[in-house]
Amino acid sequence: MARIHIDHISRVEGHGALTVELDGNTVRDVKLNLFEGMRGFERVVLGRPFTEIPAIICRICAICSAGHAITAHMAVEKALGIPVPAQTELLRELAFLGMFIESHSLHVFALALPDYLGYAGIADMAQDHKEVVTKALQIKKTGNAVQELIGGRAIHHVNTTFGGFGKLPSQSEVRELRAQLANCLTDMDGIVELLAGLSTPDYAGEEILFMAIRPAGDGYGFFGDTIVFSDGREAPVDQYKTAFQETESQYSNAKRSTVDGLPFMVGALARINLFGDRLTGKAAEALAKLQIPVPSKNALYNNLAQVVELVYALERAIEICDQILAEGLKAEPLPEVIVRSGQGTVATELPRGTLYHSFSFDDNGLVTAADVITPTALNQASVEQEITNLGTSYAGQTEDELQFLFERLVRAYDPCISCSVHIVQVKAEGRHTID
Amino acid sequence: MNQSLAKVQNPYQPSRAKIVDIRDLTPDTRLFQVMLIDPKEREQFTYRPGQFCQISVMGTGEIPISISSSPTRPGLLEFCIRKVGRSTSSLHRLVPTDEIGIRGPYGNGFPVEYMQGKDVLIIAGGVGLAPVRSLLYYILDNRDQFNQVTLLYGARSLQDVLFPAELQTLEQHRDLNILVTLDRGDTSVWPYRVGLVTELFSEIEVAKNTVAAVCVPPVAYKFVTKELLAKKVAGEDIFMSLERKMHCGIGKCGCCAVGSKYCCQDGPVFSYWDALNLPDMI
Amino acid sequence: MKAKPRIGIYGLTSCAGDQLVLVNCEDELLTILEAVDLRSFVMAHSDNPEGELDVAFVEGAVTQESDLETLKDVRSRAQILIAIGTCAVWGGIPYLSGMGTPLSDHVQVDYAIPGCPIEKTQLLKAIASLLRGDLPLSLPHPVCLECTIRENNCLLQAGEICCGPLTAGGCNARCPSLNRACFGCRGASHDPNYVSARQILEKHGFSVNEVRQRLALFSGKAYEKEGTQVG
Amino acid sequence: MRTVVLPGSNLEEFLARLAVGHELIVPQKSGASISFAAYDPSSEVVVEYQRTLLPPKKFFLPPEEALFDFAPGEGFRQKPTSSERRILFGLHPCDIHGLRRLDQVFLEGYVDTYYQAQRDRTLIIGLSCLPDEMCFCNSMGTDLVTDHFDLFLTDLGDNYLVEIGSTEGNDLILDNEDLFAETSDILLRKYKVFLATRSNLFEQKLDTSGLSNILALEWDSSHWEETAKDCLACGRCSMTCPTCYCFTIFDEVNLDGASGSRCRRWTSCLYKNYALVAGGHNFRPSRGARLRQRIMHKHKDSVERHGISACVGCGRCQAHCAAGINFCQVLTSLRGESSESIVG
Ligand SMILES: Cc1cc2nc3c(=O)[nH]c(=O)nc-3n(C[C@H](O)[C@H](O)[C@H](O)COP(=O)(O)OP(=O)(O)OC[C@H]3O[C@@H](n4cnc5c(N)ncnc54)[C@H](O)[C@@H]3O)c2cc1C
Ligand code: SF4
Ligand code: SF4
Ligand code: SF4
Repeated sequence: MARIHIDHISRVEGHGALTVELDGNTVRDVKLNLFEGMRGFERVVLGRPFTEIPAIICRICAICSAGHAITAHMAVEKALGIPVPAQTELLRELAFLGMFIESHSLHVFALALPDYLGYAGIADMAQDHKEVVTKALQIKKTGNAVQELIGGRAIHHVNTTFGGFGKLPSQSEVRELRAQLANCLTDMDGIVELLAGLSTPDYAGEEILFMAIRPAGDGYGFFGDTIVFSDGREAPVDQYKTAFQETESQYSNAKRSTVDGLPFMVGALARINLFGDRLTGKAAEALAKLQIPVPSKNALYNNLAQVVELVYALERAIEICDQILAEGLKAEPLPEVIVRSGQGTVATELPRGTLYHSFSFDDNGLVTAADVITPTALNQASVEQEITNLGTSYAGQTEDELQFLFERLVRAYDPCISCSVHIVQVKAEGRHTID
Repeated sequence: MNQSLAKVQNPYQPSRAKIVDIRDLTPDTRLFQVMLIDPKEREQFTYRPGQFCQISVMGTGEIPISISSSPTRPGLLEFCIRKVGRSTSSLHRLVPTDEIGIRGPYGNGFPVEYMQGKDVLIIAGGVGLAPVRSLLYYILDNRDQFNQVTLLYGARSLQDVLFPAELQTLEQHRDLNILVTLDRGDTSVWPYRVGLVTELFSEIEVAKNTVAAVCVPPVAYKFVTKELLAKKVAGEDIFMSLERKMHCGIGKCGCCAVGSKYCCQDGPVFSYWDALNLPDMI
Repeated sequence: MKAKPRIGIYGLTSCAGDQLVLVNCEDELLTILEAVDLRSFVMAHSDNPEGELDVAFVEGAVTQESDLETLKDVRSRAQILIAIGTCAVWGGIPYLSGMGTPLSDHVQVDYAIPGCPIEKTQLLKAIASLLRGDLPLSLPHPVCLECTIRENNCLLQAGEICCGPLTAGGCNARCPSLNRACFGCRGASHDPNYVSARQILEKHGFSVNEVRQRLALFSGKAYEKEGTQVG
Repeated sequence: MRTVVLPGSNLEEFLARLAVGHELIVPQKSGASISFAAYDPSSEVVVEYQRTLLPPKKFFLPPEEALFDFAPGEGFRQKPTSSERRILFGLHPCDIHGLRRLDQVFLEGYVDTYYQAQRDRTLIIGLSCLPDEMCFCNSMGTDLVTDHFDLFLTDLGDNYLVEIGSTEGNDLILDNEDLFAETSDILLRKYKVFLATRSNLFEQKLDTSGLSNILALEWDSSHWEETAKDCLACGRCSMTCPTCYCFTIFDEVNLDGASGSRCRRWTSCLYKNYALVAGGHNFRPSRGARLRQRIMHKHKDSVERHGISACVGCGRCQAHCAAGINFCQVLTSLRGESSESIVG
């Protein structure tokens, strides 16, 4: 029996190990161990005022920090009944798009593309593909610029607050940003051509079960109220606890999620599979060019799905800038917050998949219960299943080749391990606040 | 207030200088011989014992360092630098022919004219020997202008003694009385003793007409001046070279202020009388 | 030509934000990668030869045995060890939950770059100094210096829980400049006066508990040391 | 002194004209505070204000500035200073006195060429003001100015009385003659009334007689540590003070590890590392010693060194102290302590 062990998966965020046991041509066992240390967010948030929740929770992860911060704000607003003006929603969406642009370009170009082209990392790749790398870095930088402008900082936003923002961007700043975004969109044309020419290794498998939030309205997007599975199941977001099941893992610091025992995948590929038909403009063109098979049997296509979303995010961000430039921004007073008890659950789509935030507060606005489920945790079972499929297809290969393929597949999921293990799930009793 | 004042030279801009030689003195202290690159600047550069320069390693920063050579021996400037932090470490990484920046000389220096015809008692501790070395050579080169000259010098251990060979030569051939004491270590070697620098006072006679020059670590001034006063040296005849944080060296940045005085301009040499007036001077 | 400095970048338990800040130096990244001999950066690179290091940057708090092993191993191989990010410098949020400790509890830290996350400008200046062979300069001022220079009205004075006076400067007063009170994400300043800050806030009507929770959020360790003597 | 009259309704036009050919700086609203900033036609000039957050020193000694660049083999390169004429409009008497204090530091002895270049290119147009509860310039003798300005405007209701302090100031009047009128007797009388009314409005008072002597005697007072218990060591009092000028110098190096710039940045004697030297010796180890330094420097050391107090009574330090430290009160209680001890 052969055992393949990768003790520290590289080019992913956080610390993960993978162990695959092969018996002849069958994969016996797959264990993805997300061994990032626990930071005990659960102990910190409990008993804390609602005002501090977003700032603490967003520290779960730097890469999807904006997603955590905004989702937490939304969950608190829902719990306390804080009204959110349309302008705030629009700017939040823009900040989300900035996160998508940054995160997807980082993952596609710096972390995954070296796999396609045969390099150890972006540094080596830059030697031979300076132009692509330079353009890619510019796109990534623009994603950060969006977040800087709206969120006040690229990582761990500080400008977002309940119902609004500390300070609104000026028209000239938005104009400047739009110009940058437009350049990036142009650069994406060539990049899509390049990527369309690259082949994705194929492997045998069943159709993958996907989950995503249905975008509000008719278009593509990352906010909504309904959980949708690719086999047709649906559930309202606030019933997420019964929509799928979480179980403790013996070997990993993250929990595994399944629906009726079936693993499911979240993230770009899930969204494209479920709602790709809603894309228009250059994003729709990119989807056609990149020929992502729908329905998908191959999780490696997640990388290309991210490219499509990158084009979408740039296009949509430009659209929002245009709207702001046409209509202007109004300095609105922040809504008054009435402190009270309540419970709020919100799910949003982050670059790596669906994020669930659910918080309960007592009469003083102090946290009594908190639950955070992150995309990478949701994906854990799916990764293991797809590794099994991949390992079975390539069983004859050398150990090195297998190791490379396995690592590549884990990476295609763009796991964010910090997120996955810092699950905040607490019951009120038996915990104490710090003093 | 907008009439144009006469244009003057930028006082923050260093002159370029080349390191000619570097000698290891102790495990953490080196002597740097430095030459100003511009011949005109080299010619015009005059100074007094006890004055200091702002020395730059460009990219690291600028620090005040006493001139350790004597104006009586023009040409090369010598700086004796102990490695204690960022800039001094950076200086210690340099090699001969490397370039540094120099501004100065700054400060008042020791009152050598006032010392003429008197006994001179010099008390130094650790790297405090650097500025008084300048004074020592100045006195040597004008030996007949001064009376009895004594140096009391304290170092941490034998290997921390700066210029041991020089001191020995001076003591034997030049009519100087030199006593060296170590915090710890070997006492069998002449002229070393073990103990604090203040303990050396018991071994010397202090004549009426004595002027003292002191450069010791900050905490030691109180003890040294006490001994001097006990030996009946007048407060205004005790000259101390003090250390303060300095950035500009020219009385602008405010960091070295001691009461109404600036250590960089009105000092670094102050009399004991100044210290009495300005409570946080020593 | 001088040999390129051998650099390693490590993450213990953290959100990876500080490593990401380096990756976010889009304009400088390639220049930096040219100038150094990158020996380890697992987050961004597959082929990591490790070995002796001139400089190691370590992010995150020590929360588990494997973190400690990594840290000790890196320390034994590195000439200079630099803590990056408030978790590494102060323990950050893991410290508050009682699950993590800062690097300096376990090994000698030669220089600390605080921040949650660290500021790009400070990181770049630090790298530039290290390329010269110098330790980076430390910033001795609290957030208030930059806040005042930006001519913001004082939020603490206006009655908000602003941690600016207790917090290490270097962020150019990001939050107060957006009308948002400082959360103290850069950790304690050189000279935090927690006792006075607490009295001021209590005068403004905040509860002892609220004030404590906020002031200790990112640098609980400093708060415990300095801030618990009174009240 | 030659005086003219500027009808209030002409001020806007006067400023608009000054902005042509000059870099014009005026007090404006920025967020919740008032600050000196570049004028543009849409600027809302604030003519009635107590104090800007930062004093005008920021235009002469910027919070942070590069002194020169360096590169291996290339020596030092100083960025050329703009020689464009600049007008600072709306300075109150205390701020003009503040600049005088800075002049003493930066133009006497070694001349600070950076400060000098900014000073040389700048004209000062002063503006009268009314005090609030933090102002005590009349105690410091800085409530009026007779020189160190090019023009000084006193608001007398419908008109400004304009004092002319220099030939260049005079030129500004001549170039815009149509906007000005001759001074009248009525206006002079109004001016006197204004002065009398204004001096009655001061609530904050500081008895400065013998202050530096008293401070010298109170070196060891327990007041210093007592007051410093509240001090947050934030440095805001120094940054906002028109006469605090301390700075540090440091190098900023580029990613080539060799070229870069030498810079300076404001600092404060309230910071712990201010008097810390290599080896760990701190000449002012306690917060009390540092707070004492700030007060001594203003009210005693400066008097000894320059013959004049460095405090111009603008009230910024105490208006902006989040800890509520009122420097006038500290000084008053130090005086009180000394008189009590005689009584007792
Ligand atoms: C008038 C004068 C003469 C001196 N002469 C000598 C000498 O001949 N030989 C010698 O070895 N040392 C001398 N020193 C002390 C020397 O200046 C410090 O050791 C040096 O500044 C430390 O710099 P660093 O960057 O290595 O240390 P760090 O501790 O890294 O200092 C950082 C910065 O702090 C400031 N600083 C720290 N310590 C001092 C200090 N003691 N004085 C002034 N600024 C300081 C400097 O701006 C320096 O750049 C003298 C000091 C003064 C004031
Ligand atoms: S102002 Fe405070 S919370 Fe905001 S970035 Fe700076 S240190 Fe962090
Ligand atoms: S403003 Fe107040 S709290 Fe801040 S340093 Fe000055 S005296 Fe201290
Ligand atoms: S000490 Fe205070 S009142 Fe005096 S000039 Fe400075 S800021 Fe103004």
